Parts: sequence; C-alpha cells; structure tokens
Amino acid sequence: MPDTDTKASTGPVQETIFRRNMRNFVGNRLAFGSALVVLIFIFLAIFAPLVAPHDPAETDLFRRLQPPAWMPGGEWSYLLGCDALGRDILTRIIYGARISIFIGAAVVLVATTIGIIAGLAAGYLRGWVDMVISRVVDILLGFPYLIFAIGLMAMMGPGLINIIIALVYKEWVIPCRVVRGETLVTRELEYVEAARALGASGRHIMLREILPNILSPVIVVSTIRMAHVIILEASLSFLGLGVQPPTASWGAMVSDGRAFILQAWWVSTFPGIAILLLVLAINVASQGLRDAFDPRFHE
Amino acid sequence: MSLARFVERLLQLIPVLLGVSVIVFAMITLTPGDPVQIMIGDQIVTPEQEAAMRRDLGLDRPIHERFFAFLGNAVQGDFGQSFYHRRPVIDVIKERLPATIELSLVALIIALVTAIPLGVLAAIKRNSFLDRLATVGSLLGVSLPGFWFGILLIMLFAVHLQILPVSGRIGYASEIEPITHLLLIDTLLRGRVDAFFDALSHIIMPAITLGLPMTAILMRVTRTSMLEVMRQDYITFAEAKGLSRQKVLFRHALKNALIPTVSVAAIETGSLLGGNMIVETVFGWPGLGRLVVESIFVRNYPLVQAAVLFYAVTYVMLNFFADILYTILNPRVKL
Amino acid sequence: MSAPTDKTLLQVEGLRTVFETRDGTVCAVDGVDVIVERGECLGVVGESGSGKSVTFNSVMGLVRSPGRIEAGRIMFEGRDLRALNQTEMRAVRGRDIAMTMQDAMTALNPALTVGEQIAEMLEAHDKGLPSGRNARRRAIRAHSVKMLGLVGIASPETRLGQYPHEFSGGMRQRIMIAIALASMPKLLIADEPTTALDVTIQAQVLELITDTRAKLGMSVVLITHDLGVVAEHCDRVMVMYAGQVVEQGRTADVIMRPKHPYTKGLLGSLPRLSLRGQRIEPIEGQVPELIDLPAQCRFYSRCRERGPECLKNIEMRDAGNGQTARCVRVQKELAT
Amino acid sequence: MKRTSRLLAASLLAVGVTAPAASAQELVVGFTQDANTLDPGNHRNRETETIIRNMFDGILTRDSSMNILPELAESYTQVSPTVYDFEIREGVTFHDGSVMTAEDVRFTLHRLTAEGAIGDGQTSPRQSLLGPVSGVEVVDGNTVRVTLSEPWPLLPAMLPFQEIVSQAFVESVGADGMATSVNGTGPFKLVDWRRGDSIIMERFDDYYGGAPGIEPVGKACVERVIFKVIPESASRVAALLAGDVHIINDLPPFAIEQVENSETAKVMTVNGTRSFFIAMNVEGEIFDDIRVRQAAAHAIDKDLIIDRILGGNAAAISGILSPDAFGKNMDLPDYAYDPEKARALLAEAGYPDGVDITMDTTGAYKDTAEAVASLLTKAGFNTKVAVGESALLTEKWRTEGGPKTGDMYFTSWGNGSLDPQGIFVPTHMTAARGNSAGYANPEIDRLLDAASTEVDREKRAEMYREAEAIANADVPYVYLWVPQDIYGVSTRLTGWSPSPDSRINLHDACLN
Repeated sequence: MPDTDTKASTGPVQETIFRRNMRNFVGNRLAFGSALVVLIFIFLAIFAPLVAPHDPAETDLFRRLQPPAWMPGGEWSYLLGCDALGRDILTRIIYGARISIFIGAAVVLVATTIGIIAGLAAGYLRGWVDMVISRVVDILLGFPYLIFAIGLMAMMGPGLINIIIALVYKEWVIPCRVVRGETLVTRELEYVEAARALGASGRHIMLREILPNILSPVIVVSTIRMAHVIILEASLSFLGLGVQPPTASWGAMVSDGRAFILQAWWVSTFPGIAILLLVLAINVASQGLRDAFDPRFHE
Repeated sequence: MSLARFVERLLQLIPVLLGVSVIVFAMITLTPGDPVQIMIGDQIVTPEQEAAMRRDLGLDRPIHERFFAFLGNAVQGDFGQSFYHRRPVIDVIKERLPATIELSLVALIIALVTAIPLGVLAAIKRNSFLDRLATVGSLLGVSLPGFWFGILLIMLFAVHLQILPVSGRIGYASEIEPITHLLLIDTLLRGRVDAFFDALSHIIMPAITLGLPMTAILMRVTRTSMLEVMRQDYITFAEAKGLSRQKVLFRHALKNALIPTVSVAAIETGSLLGGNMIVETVFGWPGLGRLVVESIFVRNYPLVQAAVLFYAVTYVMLNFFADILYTILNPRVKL
Repeated sequence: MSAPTDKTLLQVEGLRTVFETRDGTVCAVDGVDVIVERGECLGVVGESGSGKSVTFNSVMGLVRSPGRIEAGRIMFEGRDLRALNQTEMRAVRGRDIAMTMQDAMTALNPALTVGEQIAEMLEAHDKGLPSGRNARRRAIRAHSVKMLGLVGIASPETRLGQYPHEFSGGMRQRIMIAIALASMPKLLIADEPTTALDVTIQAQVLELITDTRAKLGMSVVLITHDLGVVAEHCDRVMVMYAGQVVEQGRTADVIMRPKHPYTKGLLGSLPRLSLRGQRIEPIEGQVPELIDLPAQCRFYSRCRERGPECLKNIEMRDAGNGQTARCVRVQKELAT
Repeated sequence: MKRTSRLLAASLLAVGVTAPAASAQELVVGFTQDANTLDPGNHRNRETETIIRNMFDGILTRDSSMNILPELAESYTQVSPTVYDFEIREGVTFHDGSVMTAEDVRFTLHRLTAEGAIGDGQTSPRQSLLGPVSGVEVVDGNTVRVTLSEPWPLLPAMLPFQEIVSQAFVESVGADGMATSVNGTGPFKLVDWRRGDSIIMERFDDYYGGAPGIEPVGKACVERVIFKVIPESASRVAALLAGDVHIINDLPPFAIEQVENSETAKVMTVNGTRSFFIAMNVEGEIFDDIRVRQAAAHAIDKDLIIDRILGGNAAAISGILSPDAFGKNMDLPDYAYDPEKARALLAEAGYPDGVDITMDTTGAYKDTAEAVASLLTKAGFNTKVAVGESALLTEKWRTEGGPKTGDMYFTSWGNGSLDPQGIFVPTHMTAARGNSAGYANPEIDRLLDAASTEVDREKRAEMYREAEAIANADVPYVYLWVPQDIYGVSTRLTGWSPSPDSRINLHDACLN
C-alpha cells in the first residue's frame, strides 16, 4: 500500500539506485554476514589445497574414528576428528565443498532454467505445447525418483556429470510446475492482456511481463532446493551410486558416517553442519539480496 | 467436477502409464546386469541349469516379445511373477503398498498441519523472532539427511527415553483384520483404540522423518505466498469492510495463499512416495520403496516394472485430488 | 478553516502519517486538515504520491507497518477514531465509513463468490438481522440481491453465486460499490472509482454514486485525478500536493478562481469547456522526495510564481468565502 | 482441556504398552532381511532359509561346530559312490498333526530336483544345490534312496540346506499357498507373516525333539519367536540396546565396544565362511606378470586392516579356503607385508615409478577397499577405487572365461558348506563362473576335477591342499581374510550360540 506513495519518490539515476541497494544490502548485517559465509565457502573450495591442513585421501588406520580435538583422544592437528579410514574430517569438508557446491549450484541453475522455460511455454502458449510438457512432467514425476536415478546411474555409469544429469532430470520439473501454475494465473491478468492487446510478442510477454512477476516464488523454492540437491546426492551415496572415492562430497560423508553415528557422531555431524551452514547462508543472503533489489519488497 | 472431466482425467492416465512403461522397460533393457547370474550368486551351476533358470524366468525370449507380453498381460492385471518371491508380483505389491501409502499420507498430514500454520505465522509476524526461528528450522529440515535424523530420533526416543519402538508398523500382539489395509484407520474401524495408539507410536518417527523436508519446503512456500497475498488490494478491502482479523487472515488471505502450497505439495508428495526408501530402511518400515530398490539391485524386473506403474497411478491420483482442491481454492483456473 | 458544526461528520486535524524506510522517515501526510459535512460530497485531487490515499487510509485506520499515524485528531461524529481500540475501529469500518478501491479486479477476492463477499459485510455489521440461522441467511441473501439491484446488476439472484472474474470491469466496480454500501455507511470513501474504467462506464458509475448518495443521505469523499468528475459531482474540493492540502473550497470557487499556483497549473492544462474525462496533466518537474523536507513551499521548485518569500513554512491562508490556499500570494491578493 | 489431558494420558499409556513387552517367553531377532517366501523349495536366498529353518527341519542338520548330524533321518549310509540311503525317523508330525513319512521326504527331494516340479511348471531354483541328484525313491517303508548321476561326496554337506515339506499340504495349497503358509516339522509354527515387517512364530508343542545329537532334545524353550526386519545396522544396534530385540545379526565391528559396554547386551562371534580376496586380471597386461602380482600381495598389510577396521574379528588367509574348511592347507607360505619388496618387484617387472591401476568393488566393501588401496598406493600401485553396483561388477568380472577389462576386483565368495568344492572350483577352475582373475592352470583343473568325485576323504583333502599350494604360488588372487560373523545378543539369552553357516536356529534358545 505504501508502494504507490513512495515509488514516485525513488531516485532518478540508475547508478545511485544500485548504490543505495548495495548500501541497503550491506546495511542488512545478517544478510551481509551470510553472503560472506557463502564467499568463504567458495574461497575454501577454490583454494582447498592451500587451506586444508592435510591430504584428503591420506588414510591412517591408527587414527580411525579419532574424536575431535577437544574430546579425550583428540588432537589439535585433527581439529574435527577423523573418519573411518583415519582421514582428517576438516580437510575432507574443505575439499568436499568443491563437489557439493558445484553439484548443488549446477543442478539448481540448470534445472531452474529448464524449468522456467518449459513452464512459461506450457503455461503461456497452452495448446499442444502444454500438452506435451505436462505429460512429460507427469511421467517424470510419476516415476519414483530414486528408481529413476538408480536406473540412470546404472545405465550411464558413475561419475560427477552423470550425477548432475540424474539430479537435473528430477529437479527441473518442480520449477516447471510452479512456473506453469503461476503463468496460467498471470496470463489472465489485465496488464498481460493489455500487453497482448498492444501487440507485444509472446516472447516479450513471457519474459518481460510474466516472468518478473512469478520469479520470486521460484527463487525461494530454488534456493531451498539447493539443500535438497546436496542431500539427494547423499541419498545416491547411501545407495552406493554417489561420487567415486576418494573424492569427498558432503553428502557422501554424511551418508558414509551414518553407520558410526552411535559410536562416532562427528563423522557425519560435521559435514552435516557444513551443509546446513551453507544452505542457511545462501538462503539468508538471497533473501537479503531480493529484499534490497526487488522494488516490490521495499518498505 | 463433471463426469466428462473425470473421464478425461482417467484417459490422461494412459499416456503417462504408457510412457512410464516404456521408460522402465528401456531402462531395464539398457542397464547391464543379469538376473540369473545374480540369483545364482556364489554357487556353481551347469550351463543347462543356468539355461533352465533363464527359461523359468522368461528371460530367454527376445526383448520386444517380452515388452509386448508385459503390456498385454499388464492390461489384464497380470504383472508376472517376482523372480525372488516366486509369487505374482501383484500380490507382493499389494502387501507392501498400503504401508508406503500410509506412511506417505501421515507424513503429508504432519507436513501440512505444521507447515501451513507456521508459514502463516511467520508471514504475519514477518522478521520477528518467530519468523527467523521458523526460517532456520525449515532450513534445518531440508539440510538434515533423513537417515541421519531418523537414527537420531531412534537414539532419543527409543533407546534413551524408551517411549517409542525402534522399528516396525505395529506391535506383534495387535492383530487387526484388515479393511482398508491402513492400520491407523483399520484399528479405529475395528474399535481397537489400544492398537490405534500402538500403530501411532510406530508411525510417528518415520512419518516425521519423511515429512520433515516437505514441511520445510511447504512452510517456505506458504510464508512467501502469504506475504505476497497480504499485499493484495483485496486484503485491504476486506479490512476496510471491518472484518475480524481471523476472517481477513483465514477467509481472504489463506485461501489464496494456499494455491501455490497445494501445487507444491502435490509435486512433493510424488517425491515422498518415491523417496521413502531410505526412511523405510532406517525404521524397518515394511513398505514398497525398500523392496523396489532392492529389486533393482538384483534385477527383479517384473517387480520393478509393476511397482513403478503402481507408483505412477498413485501419483496421478494424488494429483487429481490436488487439482480438485486447486479449483476449489482458485475458481479462475478451470481444469 | 471553519469550526465544526452539528453538520460535521468527519473532521481531521493536523494529521501526520509517516513511513519508516531504510532511507529515512517518509512523511506521506503532513499536517492535513479535512472536514466532511453530512450529506456532502468532497472531491480530493492530487497527483500520485500527494498523500490523498494515505490520508483516508489513516481515517480508516488502515495504515500498516511500516507506516504509522504520528499526530493529529480524527473525529467522526464527535468520537476520536484514533482513541478506539481494534475492535471498536472494526465496528466503524464498513458500518460507519466504507471504502471502495481503485481497481475492483484486485480489490475483490478472486477466490470468493460475489455473494459471499457481500454477505460477510452484512455479517460483520449485524444491522437488525434476524437471529434464527435460516432466517438470517435469507435476510442476508435478500439484502444482497437488493444491493446488487441497486447498483444496476441484472438478474442479481444468479449473479450472487459467481466469482469476480466472471464479471466485466464496470460490473466489478458496481459490485464493489454495492459491497461498500451494503451496511448503509454514513461516509463512503471512493478511492479513484473510475480510473480503471472505460469513459462511458465511468459516467455510469459516478451517476450511481451520486444517486445512492442522495437516496441514502450519506457523505462521499471522492478521491480522483479527474477534475471534470469533481466539477460535476462534488460540493467541495480539496487539492493535495506532497503530503499537504494546498487549496480547498467550494468546487465552483476553486475551479473558477484557483488561488494556488499548483491548482492553477492543474486547471491551466485543461480545456475549459470539457473538463469531464480529462486527467490532470502532470506539471513539469517532479514532486520532491518526502524525506527531510526543507522549511519552504513544497511546490517551490516547480512554481512559476516563486519568490524568496516562499522559502519558509507556509500556512493555509483564507481567500474568503470558505476558500483557503497554502500560498504566500493569497495574502497579497487579499491585501490589494 | 480435560479431554485433551485424558487423551494424552491414554496415548502415553498406549505407548507404554508397546515398549518391549519382554516376557521370558518371547524371543525377538533383529534381522537384516525379510524372507522372500515361506516355501523352502522355491527360493535361493540365505536369509530366507535362516528364518524358515526354524519352522522346517531337514533330513540332516549341523551343530554349531558344523558337524553333520541326522535330523529327520534316523541315520544314513553311503551304499556306493553314487547311492545314499536315509532311514527316516518315525513318529514325527507336521504342524497340522499329520504324520511325516518317507514319502514326504521323497516328494520333497523330487520337488527340488525334477524339472518343472516346484509348481506352475517351474523348476526349483535350489535344484543346482543338489548337484547330480538324479533319482529319489522309497526303497522299503522307511528308507529313502538317493541316486546320483556321478559321485558327489558333497551330498551330506548340502542336505542341511533343504527342508522337508508335506506332500499332502503341497498338493492342497499349491505353489502360491506354499509361499505364504507353513506346515513343517520344525520346532516353531507360523502365526503371522507381516510382509517386510516381521515373521511371528510360536512353539510347536508336538515337536519330536530335533536332532538327537544336539542337546537338549525336546520342544523349544521359548513360546514365541519373532524375526523382525531391521535392515539399517545402526537401527538394529539401537533396537538391541533398547531391549526391543534379543539377537541381532551382522553387528558392525565398530559397534562391538558399545554393545559390550552396555549392561543389557553382549557380543558373540563365530568364524564365518566367506573368503575375501582381490582378483587380479591375469589376462591384462599389468597383472599377467607374476612379479606384479607378488608385489601386490606383499603390499597389503592384512593384519593392520583386520586389526583396525575389522576389529580383530577375522582370520588372515593365504589361500582361498577358510581355516575351518575341509582340506585347508595350513602350511601355505605367507606373502608378508613388505612395501619395499613390493616396490622392488614392481621395478623388476618394468614399473620403477609405480603403476596406475583401478580396483573395482561394491558399495558394501568401500571402506576396506579404500584402506587396501591406500596401502597399495604406498607400495607403488597408484590405486583408484571404483565403486560399482554389484550387478554391473558381476557382469564385468564373472565372464566365465570371456575377456575381462579391469585391473583388480575386491570381492568375496561365500562357502556355507565349508567344503572346498563350493569355493575352490568356481574361483580357480579355468573359465569358471567366479574365476574373476581369469586364472588358468591345467594342474589345478585336474586336481579339482579329481577331488570332486574322490570318495576317500583323506585323498580328497590332500588334493585340495596341493591345489591350494599351487594357487598360492601362482598368486592369481591376493587372499585376504575370512571375517567372523558378529552377533549382538541380550544378556538374558541362553542356550544359543552363533553358527558358522550364519543360521539362527532358536530351538534351544531361552530367555531369563
């Protein structure tokens, strides 16, 4: 409601808006802190060999399930303890960031893009396009996902790219369904009808008129799904179809460590916390960014 | 919903089921791994014995012949024999499917009854402590792997507090003549309140574990769409009418805010159904998911084919209900 | 400013409504006074962001966080609305003061039938409804049908069960008015009731408001961009600019002899003879940002008549005949 | 308010009721898998057999030291190398009260071995477990004669795997009925099979007492036995610690300490029958050189891995056979852990800078395989572990003589009978099913062939000892270890000890 009253008053020059938004974002300490956390994770992932205290593949059976440093039997050089093969958990979390961030980001990005395009096309063009896309979505959704993934992985063999493909296969239908539903509603709204009456092209209407208005639920769902993707990768590991050893991924670490949860909780808990921290940070930061940049959220 | 609409919807099942059949069959065909070799395991057999087993399982026939035989028989409700159970797969599935459906439904209900109020509350009290807590909680919900969270629950409630059983669906002492095959309902229909609570105590941990990620996602969706809706003119107008706070929130806002929640819930129920294998394993839940995954690993083709079809039908039916709900919530969209 | 009389229905004094934003406090309404007499129609004119909607949302108690009313009195029939609690205020909203919004498409709930949306208004302000459940339902239905008939909707019986999207734009506007009038309010605030409509339908809707006003004897506040509408339908007019009232008086006086340069600007941009249907043309320049305004005439930067004497706070000045304006020149004119 | 609190109380009460109602009469086993079927003749699954062996008895059985003893047979004699006579016990009844006769035994064996005899025109998947059985007949009232098409000394060792069914019952319920209902002669009868959840049995009070050679003889001690399916190992351990179950199988080695430290449960182990080894593709260009294979054998510190990962619960082996197996050669030379020697051998073979290899394994063995790989890597084999689905690895490595593509395969072979025939032949005979190394040595083939039909036990054992020595010298495999089977049991449990064939027979088990 205050929108109409304040909108007219927002500044004139593009650059200052950007600067002010940036200032707002930085001013939002929680969001800014979260963005820093995300950046730190990315930094750790990129410079893992320089940052990590040990070699991620270096096994030492005498350190099998060694507890974290502050517990009896721990050592400060192995801060978070060791896994079942005596590998340093902190090191593997740092290296695991590479795989998990890559898988999470790649899957969500690709899946969301495909989903948005397909969903817009289905919802806006309707007719046979909608028919075909909706049926494909139905088939994929009706097909139990883990079974599909197992089949796919069995067909294509294990490997990082294949994991991503298997995950994208499932993930794209969700933004697609959401976008289609929203588009169906939005396309009937008057401003879209007006644009159509003015002779705007379908592409223009879809991308300029409809998309911006339905993006925010999609983004919210996507950021939260990134956590889901990292966990799904863990499920594949649970079934023995995850990344190949000795590569560390957070999902695989949690999955492998679950067997020891009664005896050595740290093996699966620390990678679990890493997942949580990253997902939390991505979420808060993205919400902060949206609040700062999306005029609809200005207050 | 008109009858014509209903029939049309049923007809839509056909391409879906056909598509699913083709995919599952193609997958089986293209995936290496020989059921006979796996079944023989660590034994010595003569080539004749091996050929006989292959013949018994119907694997000596060419692929296209097997596919059409499968389709033809499936139409008549015959899905063949499970390689391992040596019984019609339809029987095996019928025994396991109710447990999976019951678990999924309870998880869905738990997710809905916690996610919607929490999402609404978080939206109304936006940026409050409660909102932040709900946000962190929901992210925790999606970030925790089910197998990990499930074992934690077991440790707490079954081992330390000893108030809930570790696994299973109902105690051995409770014997319930099945009606719907859903124990929570059957126990009540039979008037066995003790058995009902027994079944409830078994299902509660797996259902929470299974429903947790869904709760988190639905809560986020509800919160966002509630915020979106609360900015709408019709909410201001409703307030201008002098309606009570409850009426504004629940009659005007929530009804519209639930539209995306319903469509996401319908999709997520699909993954709930297909993804509960892990929860079933952790809690020893006698459902179909675990059985199907094991069947894939041993290439028990008839069971995998039939189970996938059953999943697809269940999923389509669920979506059908979601669609009905959708039209109730949103009269603008005609099915 | 005239003193309140028995005829005064609504009197707002020194209303100040602000919005907290990250960039600072936006003072959307800054010291606004309004008087609405019983049975009269007050036109409120101004550009977007001039504070007209916020002023009347404040009256309705509909300013939501991060906005708040900082100062001022809102007297309705001798009661201070700001002193009422939530429940009491709800009883005022809808029953005593009703409101219609600019776009009926967005103001009507898409998920509820028209009948439901009228009925809940009646339910909320139980005005002599029978107590039995069935009798009550029948009474509500009968009244709803009557209201739809009143706003000129054909076969209202069947229409009650339909959803807003099944109506045309003009129809929706009528329905919204029917809802607003359902409880026979003493004051109707019509926020740009015609902006979203075709020209021909605009006229019908305005006729409807004027007719029912006469029939029900209520007062109307007509918020609009359209001076023609004001000229035809309003007894008095109030011009707002940048959160302040800059001029007010009897419609004929203001239109014939505008005192404030802003009003003149608005009128100057219009062809005299056919005021109706014309939207006010924006005057060159921009409305100042409503944050940390300097103590000076707010129209200063756009005013053709500005001078050094304008660089201070300007009070409303009496131009005679009940007409007032917020301009230093008004005094001068009177002096000469 | 009042109502809610009453509801709450009711639910707490109900919950309290479900918490282990551990009467001394009810024994619960937390087990990894459900039975596939209850038909003892129509499956090929060890877990299924473990469960239903409590409701069915066999002609012969084994005690927990793997001695073969008559059970439903009074005695048996080998009439000739190809003919065995079994004298069937009298006075044994099925659960439905009918008397078991020699006809039922004949019928059972016929059902297992004849083509298309299991029902619906199909052949029993257990047929191959009875090898060359070619005819079964009742010779006089009580004697069943089994005829073999060729000498097969393994017959008595394989008969404990088969259970006797009632002919009348099979004929009345058919193949489908057999899959879901039980009419056996075992110490327990079926109450309810909750698919995927549990199998509930109760004591059969007219039990004849079981094998006279296994004390005590008589009906079972506990009133009810429940096999409860709990596939996830952590959950199984939790159920044991919570007192929900009294026996769990497949206790992970790292959980031993925790179970031992609890007051309610303890650990029991028994030598297993599964040999672990690494197949080296002798047809490939790296491992066709014996020096490379020797290097690999010297590179692996078996004792370290047994000690650290398997919790000390395994016996190192230098040949394919388990130390408990018949014909085990106890004097095999050991390839001692010596990474320097391994490097030297590698250099000699033309890999002075080491060699890159891939080791395939399944998900279940990932941990151990990775540990082995890191030892190999330290000795000059830069080893990458590739985890694959077992169905795929079976296809890749069990080529039955066809060409192979991999370098190394970390795998195992189970040998429940502990007879060398069941493990030596499939893994070492030229082009045999489990010969993943692609190993071919005519001398071994000759010895194994001869041994399979040799009736003289000592001669037969000597042949296996010789074959094991040859294989040890050829190193087609790195022989690793035979792990112990580890069980967690309640301290209240008596009268039960684990058996090497991984059966859980509960006839004699009691709860205090």
